[in-house]
Amino acid sequence: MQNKIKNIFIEGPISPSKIADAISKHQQQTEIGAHSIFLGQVRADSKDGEQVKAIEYTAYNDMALTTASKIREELFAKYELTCMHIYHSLGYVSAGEISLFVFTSSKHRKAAIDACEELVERLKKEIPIWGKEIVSETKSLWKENQ
Amino acid sequence: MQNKIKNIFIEGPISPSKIADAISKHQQQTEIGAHSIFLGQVRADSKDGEQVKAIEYTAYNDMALTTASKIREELFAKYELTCMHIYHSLGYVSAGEISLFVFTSSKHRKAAIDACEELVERLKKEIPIWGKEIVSETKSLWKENQ
Amino acid sequence: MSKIKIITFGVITDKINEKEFVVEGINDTDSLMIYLIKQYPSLIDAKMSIAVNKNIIEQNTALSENSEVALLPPFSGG
Amino acid sequence: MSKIKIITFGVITDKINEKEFVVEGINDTDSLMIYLIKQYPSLIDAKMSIAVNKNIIEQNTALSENSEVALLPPFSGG
Repeated sequence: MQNKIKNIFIEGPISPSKIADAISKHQQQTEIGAHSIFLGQVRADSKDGEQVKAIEYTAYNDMALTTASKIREELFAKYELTCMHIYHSLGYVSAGEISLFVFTSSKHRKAAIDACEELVERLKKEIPIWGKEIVSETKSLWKENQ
Repeated sequence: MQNKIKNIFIEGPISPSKIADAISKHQQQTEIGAHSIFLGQVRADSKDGEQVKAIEYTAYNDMALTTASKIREELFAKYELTCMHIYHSLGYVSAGEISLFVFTSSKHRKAAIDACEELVERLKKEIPIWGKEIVSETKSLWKENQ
Repeated sequence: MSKIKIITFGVITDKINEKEFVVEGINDTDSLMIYLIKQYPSLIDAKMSIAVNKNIIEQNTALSENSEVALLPPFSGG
Repeated sequence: MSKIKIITFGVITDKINEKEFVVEGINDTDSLMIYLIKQYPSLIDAKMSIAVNKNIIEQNTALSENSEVALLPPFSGG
């Protein structure tokens, strides 16, 4: 199951109710003791006095999915995980909305926490996704991760 | 605001919809770029062939709240956080249900992730809460954190 | 004589079968522990920490009228 | 002559104004980059990595019929 290529993309923002659903689905798995979740939220950063209204995400889909799948496999091999889920928005996500949702579960807390952190770092570095910060109808800027 | 003693206790399990609500409430705060969440879920561990059905939590409430408040203050001083929320169940929480919900938010991911991890470690060590694992009507065991 | 309020939690409550009680004529935490172990011998091998007025103490601490002493077994929240 | 499919993303698409196109008669990625910079001089100072058939390459790589070369500006997901 870890080896199957899974879709990670969601059109538009990730809703809090989707996050609640993902948590609910794990309540049957009573060997899980810890969940670690990371959420990326679009910031209304200031750009020369104007505020970012939204980020528009695009991706190199095929490469993104194979890379995400490879990262999944490597983290399942490295940590004692029960589950791992990755969701990223494509398209328009307004400031304040969520564009990244990463979710790891394990028996004891350390595996879930460490895997979640490493997953976020690797996603940002290795997955071909681009965010264009929309400032106004005529002004936008390509974002660069730190 | 950080110095005020806040209640952290919830009677019974923490529902996924409460978590969704907490996330939703932060969507107006457009300076936030990252949320880190930790959830503790009750495990159906095996005890001499029988399974844990639930954990019943009790606390030394006054000391728990003043200790949580002190930890909050220290973490706000140490990390560049926008928000920090702590919820812990009291009473009966069945296997598969959530008994701990910790939520940190920051502009950049590192502060939220590091603070969330440190918060979980400190809560487990420093907050006077006890879990009694309920195995059957006549059998229960006091839990000890690792 | 000063009255000291004792409160207990978790496995300690089970061991001594008292959630809350008052002792009199005891001036510090070391004397209190000697007194309690005489009363409740099963406490002798109980892992616990002691809080006086909600602060965990690391050494013998003076007690006065209305001090609240809590007997705290190892925490297991989360 | 072998046909190489080029796809572009993010700021690279904006710079050269092409999302996808085909080039012919090019045998490796170094030759391809020289060709592209001639065609689209603004690429000369563009930060990018190159993927051949969805794998990022670190050095000059041979291209063959139907290779897919992607020009990838710095990632900014999350």
